[in-house]
Amino acid sequence: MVGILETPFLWVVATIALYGVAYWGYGKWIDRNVWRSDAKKATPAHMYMDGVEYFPVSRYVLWGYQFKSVAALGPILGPFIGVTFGWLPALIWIIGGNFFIGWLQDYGSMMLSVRKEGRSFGPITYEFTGARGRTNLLAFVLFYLVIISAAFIALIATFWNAFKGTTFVPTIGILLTGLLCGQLLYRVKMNVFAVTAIGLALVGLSLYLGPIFPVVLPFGLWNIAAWAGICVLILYLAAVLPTPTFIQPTNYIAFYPAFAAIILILVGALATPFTIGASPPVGIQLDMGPFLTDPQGVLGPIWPILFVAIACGAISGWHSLVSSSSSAKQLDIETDALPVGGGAMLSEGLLALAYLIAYMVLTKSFVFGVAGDATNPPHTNTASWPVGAALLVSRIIGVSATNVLLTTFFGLVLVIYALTVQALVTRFFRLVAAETWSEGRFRIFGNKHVSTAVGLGVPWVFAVSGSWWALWLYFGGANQLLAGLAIMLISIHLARVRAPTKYSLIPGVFMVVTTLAALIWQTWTFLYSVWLFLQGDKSWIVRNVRGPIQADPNYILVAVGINAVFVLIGVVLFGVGLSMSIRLFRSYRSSVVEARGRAPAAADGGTRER
Amino acid sequence: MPQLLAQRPKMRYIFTGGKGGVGKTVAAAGLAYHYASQGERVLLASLNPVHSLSSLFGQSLSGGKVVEVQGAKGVHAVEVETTEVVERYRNSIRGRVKEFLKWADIPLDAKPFIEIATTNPAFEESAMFDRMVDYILKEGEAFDRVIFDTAAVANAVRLIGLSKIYGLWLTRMIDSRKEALSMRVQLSFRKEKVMEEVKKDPLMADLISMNERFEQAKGVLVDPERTAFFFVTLPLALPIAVVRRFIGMVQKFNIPIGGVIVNEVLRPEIALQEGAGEYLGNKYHEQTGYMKVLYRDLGPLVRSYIPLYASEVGGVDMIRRVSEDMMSYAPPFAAELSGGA
Amino acid sequence: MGLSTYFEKKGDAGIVIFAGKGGLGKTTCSAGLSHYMASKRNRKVLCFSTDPQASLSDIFDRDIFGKGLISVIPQLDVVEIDADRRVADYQEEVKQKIRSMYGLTDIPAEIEEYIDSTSAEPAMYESATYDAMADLVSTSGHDLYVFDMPPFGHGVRMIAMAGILSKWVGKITEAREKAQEYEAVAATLKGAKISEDEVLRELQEIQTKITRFTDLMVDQRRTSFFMVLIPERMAILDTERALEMFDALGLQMAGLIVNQVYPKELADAKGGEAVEFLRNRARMQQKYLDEIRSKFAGKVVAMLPMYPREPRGMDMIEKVSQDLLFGPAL
Amino acid sequence: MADSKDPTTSKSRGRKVRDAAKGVMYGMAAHGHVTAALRTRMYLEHLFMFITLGDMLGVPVIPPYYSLRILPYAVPNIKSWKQRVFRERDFTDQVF
Repeated sequence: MVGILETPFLWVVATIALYGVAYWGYGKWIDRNVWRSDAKKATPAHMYMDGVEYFPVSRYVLWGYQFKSVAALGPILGPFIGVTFGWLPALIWIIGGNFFIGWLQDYGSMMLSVRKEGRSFGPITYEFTGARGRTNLLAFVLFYLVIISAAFIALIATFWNAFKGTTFVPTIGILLTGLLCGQLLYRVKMNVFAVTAIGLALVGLSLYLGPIFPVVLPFGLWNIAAWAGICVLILYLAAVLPTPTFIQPTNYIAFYPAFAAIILILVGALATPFTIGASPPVGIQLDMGPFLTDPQGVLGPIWPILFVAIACGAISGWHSLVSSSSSAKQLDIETDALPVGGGAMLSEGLLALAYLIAYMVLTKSFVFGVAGDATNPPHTNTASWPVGAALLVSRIIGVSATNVLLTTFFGLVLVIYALTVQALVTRFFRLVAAETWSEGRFRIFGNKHVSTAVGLGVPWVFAVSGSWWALWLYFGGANQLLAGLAIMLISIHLARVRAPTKYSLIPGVFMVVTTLAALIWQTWTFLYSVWLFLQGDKSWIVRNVRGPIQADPNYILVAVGINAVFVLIGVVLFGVGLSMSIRLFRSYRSSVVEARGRAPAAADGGTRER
Repeated sequence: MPQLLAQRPKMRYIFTGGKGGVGKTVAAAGLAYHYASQGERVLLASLNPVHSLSSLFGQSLSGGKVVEVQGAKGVHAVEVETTEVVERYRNSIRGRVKEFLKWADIPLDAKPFIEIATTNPAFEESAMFDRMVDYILKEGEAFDRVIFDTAAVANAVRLIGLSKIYGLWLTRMIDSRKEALSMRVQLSFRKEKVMEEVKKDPLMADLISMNERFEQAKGVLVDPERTAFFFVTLPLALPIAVVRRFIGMVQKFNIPIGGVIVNEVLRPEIALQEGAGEYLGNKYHEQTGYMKVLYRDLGPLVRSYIPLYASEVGGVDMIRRVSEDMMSYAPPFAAELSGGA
Repeated sequence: MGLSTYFEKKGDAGIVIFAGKGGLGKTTCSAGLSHYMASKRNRKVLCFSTDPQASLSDIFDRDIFGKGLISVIPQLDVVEIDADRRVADYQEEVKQKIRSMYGLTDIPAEIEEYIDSTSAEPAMYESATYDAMADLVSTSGHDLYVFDMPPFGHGVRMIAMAGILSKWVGKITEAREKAQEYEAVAATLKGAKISEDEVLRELQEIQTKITRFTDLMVDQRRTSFFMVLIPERMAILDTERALEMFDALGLQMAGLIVNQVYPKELADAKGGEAVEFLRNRARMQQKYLDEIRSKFAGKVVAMLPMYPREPRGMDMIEKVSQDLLFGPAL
Repeated sequence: MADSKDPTTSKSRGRKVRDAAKGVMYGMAAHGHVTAALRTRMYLEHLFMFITLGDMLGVPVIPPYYSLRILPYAVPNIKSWKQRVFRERDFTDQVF
């Protein structure tokens, strides 16, 4: 039996309350005193209205769009690694991080872009740090995307492999449905409701078929590699087909199950106290108290690791791209930036919380695995989230927590999240590649198919060789660093218009320092592993890799090679990130100096740039 | 004719035009041969879409290169080719289309569009004009005279008149290009870089240089000292009507008119002699009738005559004969008519 | 036995084209055939030329150029297209449309300039001519069209223009349709209703007109394409060249017409210098006639004599038409 | 396009909420798709306009004879078309 205090209920309530303060208190204050948003000032959406990129959209629509675009896999897997340090630190970071940094970044980058004629990050970086700075950003983003891809491909493969292979058929089902819906919309010109209905029916069907036709690959240790291969092929198609005919319809149709999952889990988490007495009890299980110290000792110190492990939900750099790339161009009035940018991020915080709870209600051994247990080896139980989620939800819809449809459903949601985001990332990589190698000797890499192949092939190698949490931490590091950089850009702008900067500068510095530290740590881990190997200790080397390479002693040199490669990645990410940060700090300093020179008439929210 | 040539020693650019089949090419060749026989270097350039120099001289002069005509010292001939110029135009346009489609992510193949955008039949004509200008401003420099055998008169006049038409067209092109480029700069975030690109915009360069050259060419083409346009006609109603119709047009473009050359004139001593039969007789009378009309309308402009020969004009020897007759021959009725005029 | 046999075999042609080097008698033939078909075969004939040299005006001996459809004899209308004029009218039409569409008293300067300057666009002239032809053929409702084609080079360009323009219209229509597709989806997703695209409608109109015309032009069954030449070396050489070009454009030659042929007997007439002169000419011609026979074996469908008088005016045309249709062939 | 703008006209509270909810759902489900479709359409239109009215950009393309038939419909869009064609885009503009 568990009492209400042992359920996550109060934490949910507390978080909601604190986020409320963040929004109506801190948020409004920043909006009024730092950015001085002005509903009367013309936004880019009106200034450059062209009905395509620039056009005003209601705050509700935009909120939905922003939320959908930012809330994906991050809040699910971040906490999964986060809880390694116990659920309380994770919880605190999700609350505190979002309170002081997360929403501020999303909102700030949106405002910044709005004040810069809807320019996105590339151009703004160019303005603040010059051509070199932009090239630097380009390089950073390039690696960033490779790492994301690696992490996501690895995850998708793992998910297909897990859940007794029940998620593959539904995934394909959804993809085909997406394709079909595309055709129905474009060729048949069918009414959207009809399309949706058909689509959802088919999704339901494929979900139902999943457990009936589980797909289990026969390659044993090579399974992951094979799954990753399949995933890459699908993504390749998604990248070369025109977005509106495949990716977009798929996103559209995939949205509904994902949305359902969110609602169910939120309600489930809130409902926990009222389902007391159920068995197995739905209470905070993660035994040994709220604090843990990295049971497997693979991750490293809580600072900086936790802060890069939990990205979306606390803060994520990806969001700054969303905010500035599209939302800012469609913001109707400046005062919408807070609800859209900030609101969406805080809501995602709640999501992260709910997902964290999905782990909290499981047992430690289940989440972290048990040494020597083949079915659940240490730190690989990616099935935790679906199971936890199922447990929460089972109570409110009154089915067994082990109901296979339920777990399959959540597993599927997981895969679809990863897949849809990854499709986007792959396409983005293609564009960046095209930009980087548009001319010159390596023009070939600018080619649509070549760049896509590279953007998937290289990540595939990492995905199948490196242990996925290693990848995840690199991804987190890069992603959070991007966030730091975004906040620095914001601070520079504020400095230039002589608005108060400390509220963004401090978080900015914190993020930059933390993430750089994390990157060093990661790099060091791999370097250290290699060094140990040279001392004759193979354990670390093996630990950093996965699959057959991990198992088969003949592959030991390959393993070493992989470790070495990961060292390189780390060095590059760190190097590029560091130089970018330095440029930004320099630019910030000069901006402050230069701003002081100007009449103190500024702090007008930036009109003086125009 | 000799008097005219004497009056206009500096006449360097000579055009022949007229209704199809009246013998523009023959007349042009004749003139060329005449100057050459004076020991000058003459360039005879055919601007016809379908060249006939080769067939006239009975030797291959095609290929777009200037070659000296065998057996006619000093006469250099070229059948002007436009392919290269056209290709250049097309490439510079291709470049622009690609630039447009940089970020474009379109569900259909852009190539055919680029193809279409770059197949503009006008290119042929403008290229031809371009080459003509070249021969006037560049290659022509190496010669004492440049004689152009143009297409049928309407097109000939059009072709020359292009210096005016293109003037308009090009200035507009240049203006809109300017606007376009300034917009690019204004809407770019990498001002310096774009500024650079804009500075060396190949298309702009092309347009401007064309314009300049056309301006120069115009200067030459309207200078009565250096340029003359000759109408070639037959002593028949239709060709004369054409001349009458187009002489005004030529003046509108203020292209200096050299005069009219009458081709295939029946010699009375042949046509009217004993036993000639009424066939030739009729023809001759018909002819004189038309000549009257011609004289009535543009008498003073009639410069020279090419008799109708017993055999078709072709080969260098015939050309020699033509050139001689052009300079010397005048049918008896000419005197009385011009006297009467 | 002249063109008549050809047309008996051929049945009712839709278009007859006379092409050839300048001044070899295209116009004469066009006039002759039109006259015959109209007066003797009682077909509703339209004889037209795009040549600004207005030869039809000359041969029919009245001012036709740019005057629209002129009926010279019952059943026979003649047109000489004045492209420059057409361009001007067209521009005014467009301006008017803009004014009425947006209820403007005067058009934005930029747009107006643009429209005006298009007349300077070098290919505007051809396009206009082409469009005029297309209009005539697809709307005027005659049952035989006789086309007196401008001299080779420009004739070729005329036909090429057809190809390019129809391809152009086709392509942009495709682009437009695709664009509409996406527009429509965006609309449905937003629950807005899809507006039908006038531009597309406009394009389809143009498209149908062009295709109707080009189809007719290259339709072997309905179109007869004749080349006119005279028995002289240059004429033969040029004709050969031109043939290749037209072939490349998918225009197959139906037959050759040899013009300005001196009576054979002249070739071996006896007599003084004058006769010798004619004899030379005649002999020369015989030589080239043989060459034509061998080069274009079986292609020559008609021969016209060298008339003592330049063919001009109705009675002359009637005579020509007789020789053209029933005169001796090679 | 602006018909996705806040459609609340009546003051009624319930109505407002309903519209807001509709807006949010639309934003989450469809807005991305719509913008993507519109973007593709935009590029197709660029291609179209370029080939028909390309010489407005100082590029001598096919004769404008039939383009003039289209011009009247294009008149209102020409300005924004030029703007769109010439705005320098960055890779970060293309993420979504």
